[in-house]
Amino acid sequence: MDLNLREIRPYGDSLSDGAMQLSFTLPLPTGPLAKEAALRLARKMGFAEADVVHMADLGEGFSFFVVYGKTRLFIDATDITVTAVKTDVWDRATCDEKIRELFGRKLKIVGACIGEDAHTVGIDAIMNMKGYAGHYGLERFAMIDAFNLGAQVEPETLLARAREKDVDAILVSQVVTQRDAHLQNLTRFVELTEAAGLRDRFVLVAGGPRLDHKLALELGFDAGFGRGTFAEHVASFVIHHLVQKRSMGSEG
Amino acid sequence: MDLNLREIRPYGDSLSDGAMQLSFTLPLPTGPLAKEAALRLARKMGFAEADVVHMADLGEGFSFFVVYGKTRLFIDATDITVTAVKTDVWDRATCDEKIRELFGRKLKIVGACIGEDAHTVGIDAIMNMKGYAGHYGLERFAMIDAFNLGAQVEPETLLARAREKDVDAILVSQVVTQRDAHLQNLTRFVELTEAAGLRDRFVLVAGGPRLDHKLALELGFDAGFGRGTFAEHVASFVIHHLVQKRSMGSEG
Amino acid sequence: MSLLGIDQSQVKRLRGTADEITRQIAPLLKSHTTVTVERAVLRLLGLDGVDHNQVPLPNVVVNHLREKVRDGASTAMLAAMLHTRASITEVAERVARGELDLHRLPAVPEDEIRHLGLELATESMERIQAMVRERRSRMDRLPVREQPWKYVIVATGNIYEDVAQAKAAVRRGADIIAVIRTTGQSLLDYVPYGPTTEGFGGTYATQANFRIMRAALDEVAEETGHYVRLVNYASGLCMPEIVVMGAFERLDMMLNDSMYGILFRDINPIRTFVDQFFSRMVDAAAEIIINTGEDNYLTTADAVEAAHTVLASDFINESFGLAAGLRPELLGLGHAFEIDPDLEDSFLLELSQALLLREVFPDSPLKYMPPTKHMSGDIFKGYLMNAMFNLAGIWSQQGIQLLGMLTEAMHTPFLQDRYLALQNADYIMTAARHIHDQVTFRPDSLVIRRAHEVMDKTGVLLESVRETGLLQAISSGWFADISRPADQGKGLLGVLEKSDTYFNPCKPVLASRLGLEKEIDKWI
Amino acid sequence: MSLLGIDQSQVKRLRGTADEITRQIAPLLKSHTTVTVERAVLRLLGLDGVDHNQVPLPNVVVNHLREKVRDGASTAMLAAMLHTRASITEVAERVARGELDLHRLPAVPEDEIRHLGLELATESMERIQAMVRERRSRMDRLPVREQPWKYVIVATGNIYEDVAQAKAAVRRGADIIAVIRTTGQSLLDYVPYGPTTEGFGGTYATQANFRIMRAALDEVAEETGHYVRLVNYASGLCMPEIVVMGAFERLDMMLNDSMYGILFRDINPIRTFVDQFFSRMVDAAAEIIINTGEDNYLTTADAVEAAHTVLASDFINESFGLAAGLRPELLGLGHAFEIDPDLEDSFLLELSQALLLREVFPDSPLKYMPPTKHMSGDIFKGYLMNAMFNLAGIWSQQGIQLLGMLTEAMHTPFLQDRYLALQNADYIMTAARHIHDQVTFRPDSLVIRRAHEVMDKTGVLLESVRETGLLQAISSGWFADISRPADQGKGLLGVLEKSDTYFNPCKPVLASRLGLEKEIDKWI
Ligand code: B12
Ligand code: B12
Ligand SMILES: Cc1ncc(COP(=O)(O)O)c(C=O)c1O
Ligand SMILES: Cc1ncc(COP(=O)(O)O)c(C=O)c1O
Repeated sequence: MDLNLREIRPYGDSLSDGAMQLSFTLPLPTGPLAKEAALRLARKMGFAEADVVHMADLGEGFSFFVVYGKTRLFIDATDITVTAVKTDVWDRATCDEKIRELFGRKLKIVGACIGEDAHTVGIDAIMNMKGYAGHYGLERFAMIDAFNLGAQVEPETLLARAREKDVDAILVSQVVTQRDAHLQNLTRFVELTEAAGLRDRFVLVAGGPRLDHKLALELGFDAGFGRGTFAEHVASFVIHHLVQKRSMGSEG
Repeated sequence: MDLNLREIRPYGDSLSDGAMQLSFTLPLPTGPLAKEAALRLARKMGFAEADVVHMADLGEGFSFFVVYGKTRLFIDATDITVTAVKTDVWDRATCDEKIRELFGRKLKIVGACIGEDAHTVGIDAIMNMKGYAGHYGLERFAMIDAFNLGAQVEPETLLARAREKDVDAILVSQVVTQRDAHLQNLTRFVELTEAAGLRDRFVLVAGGPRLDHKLALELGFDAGFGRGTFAEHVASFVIHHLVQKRSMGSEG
Repeated sequence: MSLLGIDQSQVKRLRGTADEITRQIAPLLKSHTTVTVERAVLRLLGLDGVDHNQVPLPNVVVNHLREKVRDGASTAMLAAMLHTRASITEVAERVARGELDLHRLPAVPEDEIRHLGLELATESMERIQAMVRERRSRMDRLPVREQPWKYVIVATGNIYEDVAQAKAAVRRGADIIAVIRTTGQSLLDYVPYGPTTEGFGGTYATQANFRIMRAALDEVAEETGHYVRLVNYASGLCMPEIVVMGAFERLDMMLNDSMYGILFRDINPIRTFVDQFFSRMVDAAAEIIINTGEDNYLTTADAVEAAHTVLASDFINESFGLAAGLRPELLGLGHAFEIDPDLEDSFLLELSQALLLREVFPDSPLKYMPPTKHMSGDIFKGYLMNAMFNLAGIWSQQGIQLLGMLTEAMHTPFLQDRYLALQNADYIMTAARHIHDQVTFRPDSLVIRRAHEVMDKTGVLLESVRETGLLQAISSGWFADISRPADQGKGLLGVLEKSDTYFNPCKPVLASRLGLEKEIDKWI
Repeated sequence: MSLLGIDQSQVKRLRGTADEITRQIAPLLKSHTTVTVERAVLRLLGLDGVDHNQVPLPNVVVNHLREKVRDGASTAMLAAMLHTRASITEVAERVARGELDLHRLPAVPEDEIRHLGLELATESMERIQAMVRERRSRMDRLPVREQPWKYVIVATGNIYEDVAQAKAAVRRGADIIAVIRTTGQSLLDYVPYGPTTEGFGGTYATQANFRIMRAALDEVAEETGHYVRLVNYASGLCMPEIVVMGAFERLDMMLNDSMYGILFRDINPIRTFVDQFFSRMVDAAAEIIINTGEDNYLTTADAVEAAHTVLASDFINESFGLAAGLRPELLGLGHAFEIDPDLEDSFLLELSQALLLREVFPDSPLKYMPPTKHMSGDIFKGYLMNAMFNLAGIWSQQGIQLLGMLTEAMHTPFLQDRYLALQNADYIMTAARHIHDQVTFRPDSLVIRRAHEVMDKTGVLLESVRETGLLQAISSGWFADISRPADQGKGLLGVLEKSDTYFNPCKPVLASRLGLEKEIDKWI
């Protein structure tokens, strides 16, 4: 198989066959018209061949479809530059050592789930002693003072506590994403920080299952972390970023 | 909810939200690049938002993706004219009655699974006494003589038997579709019939799970039937078609 | 027939311990009321509507009364009604407009106040009773299906989209529709008003929304031939008020837990205990099945390690519920299928747990929650986990089966997700319909050993809670790995000590309807 | 321990009846040979390659010999070798080029022919034995996983794509890889030659393709630490030749059935019976596990009504197999999960059937086929059906679990389908790993009643077959609802009566390797 990275298509059972599976609902009553509509939609999406393999009546004039198709579309993989947190990840011991060496003091980090969001399992996984999936949280790091404010914290409260404790970094968790609640909350937090003239004082880190680094940067954070993040990812990033800030500061 | 038939989009949990589920494999090793490639592909397909909710390593440099997205694309449902067999479907008793009335003799129908295809359950369902899902097959019709030749019949043999028996209609079943085997076999059968100058002598009906009326017409058959077909659908079509042919003949 | 061989005297002992635990809380209940209990009383007496700022009138009144609420919010209102000869709503509207100050009312004879109070409370009971009769007659005509009842949620945020989704689900076999509340409603100290179309991860619980959905479900029930149960949440800072709304609108079930608000919404413990008790008396009168929230424990704690905390909490919820007049048939005690699916024999452990709950609470329609925590973006695997959950459900003869959605890790259900969930349950529950009658377990099997282990641990935990006291146990994080001190938490300001002249006209009326006359004074 | 309480004396009785049935066929086997058996003998003696028209040399020789094949195809070839002092392949090439006419050979002493024949046959056994040793030593080093072994298919039509797909599957946990053959290969009366890239719904079975896949699997096995078994089809018109190829290339399993070709490929019954017997002797020598094809019955007949035909056929396949020297451990007897999923208690019926097969054939690694007939375009439902199949598999401790693909109704598996299938099996089989040890069935349960019913019906059917004769039973459509008369069917022309001087040098050599010296003359 000669893979042409400039022309990457989905793979079913032979290279570049373009095979994909779709499922979706149309607001049309089950029947030949709905089926044809499903096919046309698939064609519009770029499928050369498409086959409605299943149609079911969902009631109330809705129909469900399973479609298999072969797309003509492809992407150029040589053209992709990945936006991801690029710093090395150190283990807990190394993080502690680096902090001692580079800062000579403990780092302070505050975190919370803001807005109406009460999903704390994620932020707890990063911050609490117990950690997650066998990886201890920030509270367990000898050179980090971690303050987890928990659920449903108002952005104002989080910022106030950050100033009070004079922290180095603020961690914000957002899990509920319906109607873009997370985007609104995160944006509001950055705006609040900027309005208070404090944006440069803190490393701002966002996290949650629907977040990634790219999105977080767009929203004005310094980094973003999604599923599968552990405390050491966050700690490593914060150390790197503080060092970078310092060196930029001394240059400037 | 005001449904605009000119702008039909998939429905997740609110009208026109465009929500769809996809799954596919890319020939790229699991990692951020593959994930970004999956997202770009989704965007190219017309998704305004797309989220890789699952990525798994399939081994050998392949990655599997589950993506949820919201498409911008829509179709105009007012624009669709459905190609389907449009004749009434009569039950067995009515079919027999009609044949008696309209032709005054038994109709003769031969059927087979052609080429290397040995999937006879479908053609048996249509032709054999026992039928399918509680619907008796053509053999059970008082006014039909049905000859089921079974599996792996050469197109030549099927045509020869049709001539021999002087049938009214020929039924061809095709189930194996890999590498378009069904298209090749069906096309070959029509060409053979045409080459022998016999195309007008028989009603030609194709069937199989991946066939529909539209495709069958394109291939040169008079009708095509897919999943969920019963003997009475086929019998009704044949009667209608023969009547129509006769009236056209008498006009011409 | 007992599959697990659980010792009935052990069950009885645990039940007794739970009763002692809840009885320890009674003095607190007796001496306290809360702003929402008082607002609920006003609602029962007929108050509804909002002021020009969209503040609900019950809130207007209670806010206005301030310290005087300690006497019972209805006391001043009844006095004003007698004085002004206006309806309760008219009185409240005048208060809202600043035309009437309830602190400056002329004296009204106490027995007149009590008399009017009891009269209105009795009318209110009639209103609720009419709904009970209505439900019964509809159920006679449109029989519900056999258990497990298939329970699905709608949560678009828009009540009208919810209606379309709910009706579609019913047509595909759903027995129960729950309208999930918008994120954060539980922390609102008022109940929003009118039909709503803007929620996050759920739809506002308002009386109008209840009514709209009730009508839609009644309509589709006529077509499908089965009564459809409607569910909402009587939980959070307005728990008792929402129960009253639900009772008036013929809701059939309500999420209602004696500890959920404490643990998961950081609501003050005393507030929650007081609220739940009164709520449950109304639930009982309205024959609303409550659904408790033990499943939530396992979203933070580990389902293998913490299994016994679920059972212990069920005993406590049961004890509080029975005390408040809920018959066992109205106790939808919660539990969940939340063990790590990659654990060896995880299904056997889940099955053991489900059978155990069934055996310990034989007369209650348990509420069985699907996998949530271990659901991921891998919808295919998730669909299988839901299948095994459905198998455990039919095998252990659960009452209320909350169907899992294959997209649990991503979004509240799409229309098709709900369809797929119903299809999953239908297939599994048909294919294994009579499995319960087929199978016995070997005495040394994991299923049996595990059940006994969980029972034993539950006993130990309940004993310790009795020793320590429930408030202290909660404060020490014994449930769901979460610690909540009794003197903290949201809604604390709304917890009030009753005055010596405190009066709640609904209490005696409810107590008599529920046959609790002899017991009630031990509790509230 | 018996879960179903099947009476062992009944099992023994049925086995006896099956032996009587197969014994009735022996005279036919003894008096007939077939073109493919003769070609297989030539291959065993070392013949391989194709002529300038891509016709395999074994076919060239046998076609050339015409009537003379009745003496055994090797007789003339051995004579020619002795005469020309050329290798068997050189002789065949000369025949192909028209340079040599085997009908015009000078007389060669019969004992020299026999001697050379036995010598070459013994060499051939050595070659096969070397492969057996190779397999054993690899398995010692790379232990296979515990049962059920996860068996997946590849079927792209292109051996190189197949290799990529197979390796990916092994990395995700597959224990067995089957390369499905192209549609229609079973009706080719020759075996294609060389690596191939163009098949429909499968890939040509050629010796080169076997070798390519074997090497790929050996490679990936080193990386994953588990020996990977390779499967192909020894079925259709070239059954014995393909077994020989498989034996030479260290295939580990082959689809091989005593009746499948008759019923599903309309191959002449006598041809199939003759072919299967010789094939199985080679299988036995090569320690290749055979997989029989009873699952196919249920793709045409109804799985509830025809369950006993599956079991009856398994007894017949077993009897033929044991007679040909296959030890029980090499008998992968087939059965399937094919009951209509919408039938009430379908899973219990399936479980009953699976447990029954397990109990009747305790020493054989049963081959358990997933749902196929009732799979539809609804991939979600299909995925669940596969889950219940996997549950039945682990519950009844199946040996060889053919994983179902959620796209069964559409296409041969995509890469991701196979991954999902493996994930399905892994989840279910881990989650219910020890379910077999946990559970017993109530004596009056459907599971037990059904198993006994199927046993009884099997007994009645076998008795009737013995009365009627197997050929007549097949002709009457007793198996799979399909009728096949003994004097019809494909490949009939290739069935030949042996001459009085018929000689097959492989027969005595195989018989002695298999310890069948005493029995063999009763059979062939
Ligand atoms: C557990 C849970 C709950 C628990 C929460 C308990 C608690 N104390 O957190 C309970 C039962 C209380 C709950 C309630 C609700 N839930 Co909830 N819940 C879940 C569930 C099942 C699991 C979430 C979880 O704990 N994941 C495990 C953790 C470890 O993963 P994580 O959060 O992604 O965190 C990791 C990374 O994202 C990252 N990370 C996360 N935060 C941060 C922050 C930083 C700074 C960094 C660096 C990294 C980081 O690191 C973590 C470790 O790797 C999900 C469904 C699911 N399976 O995902 C629904 C889910 C999140 N809930 C949902 C909803 C809607 C609700 C409710 C709003 C429903 C309602 N209307 O009542 C309520 C209300 C809660 C509220 N006010 O917010 C929806 C959200 C839909 C959406 N996309 O908007 C989901 C997806 C379920 C669904 N399909 O509807 N829920
Ligand atoms: C049963 C079956 C078999 C049986 C066939 C037994 C028999 N006598 O037919 C056996 C086990 C022998 C078999 C073998 C093979 N099979 Co097969 N088989 C199936 C299976 C499981 C069911 C098909 C079926 O019977 N459906 C039920 C009937 C009633 O439905 P139907 O055929 O669609 O017919 C209805 C309509 O389509 C219509 N219809 C059909 N024909 C006609 C004709 C006319 C004129 C009309 C009007 C209507 C009509 O009416 C019917 C009733 O409503 C499918 C998978 C699946 N679940 O669909 C695979 C499947 C069809 N098989 C497949 C393959 C590849 C094979 C093999 C080639 C594999 C191999 N390489 O060995 C072999 C070889 C067979 C050959 N030479 O053709 C593939 C085809 C892939 C593709 N799209 O090309 C499938 C999809 C499985 C898969 N995922 O790989 N198979
Ligand atoms: C008892 C109870 N109340 C309420 C909720 C819902 O959460 P919220 O408090 O955000 O409405 C749940 C969720 O499972 C619950 O179990
Ligand atoms: C014994 C046996 N042979 C062969 C096949 C495959 O079919 P074909 O004969 O087309 O190769 C099967 C399919 O299941 C089978 O069971």
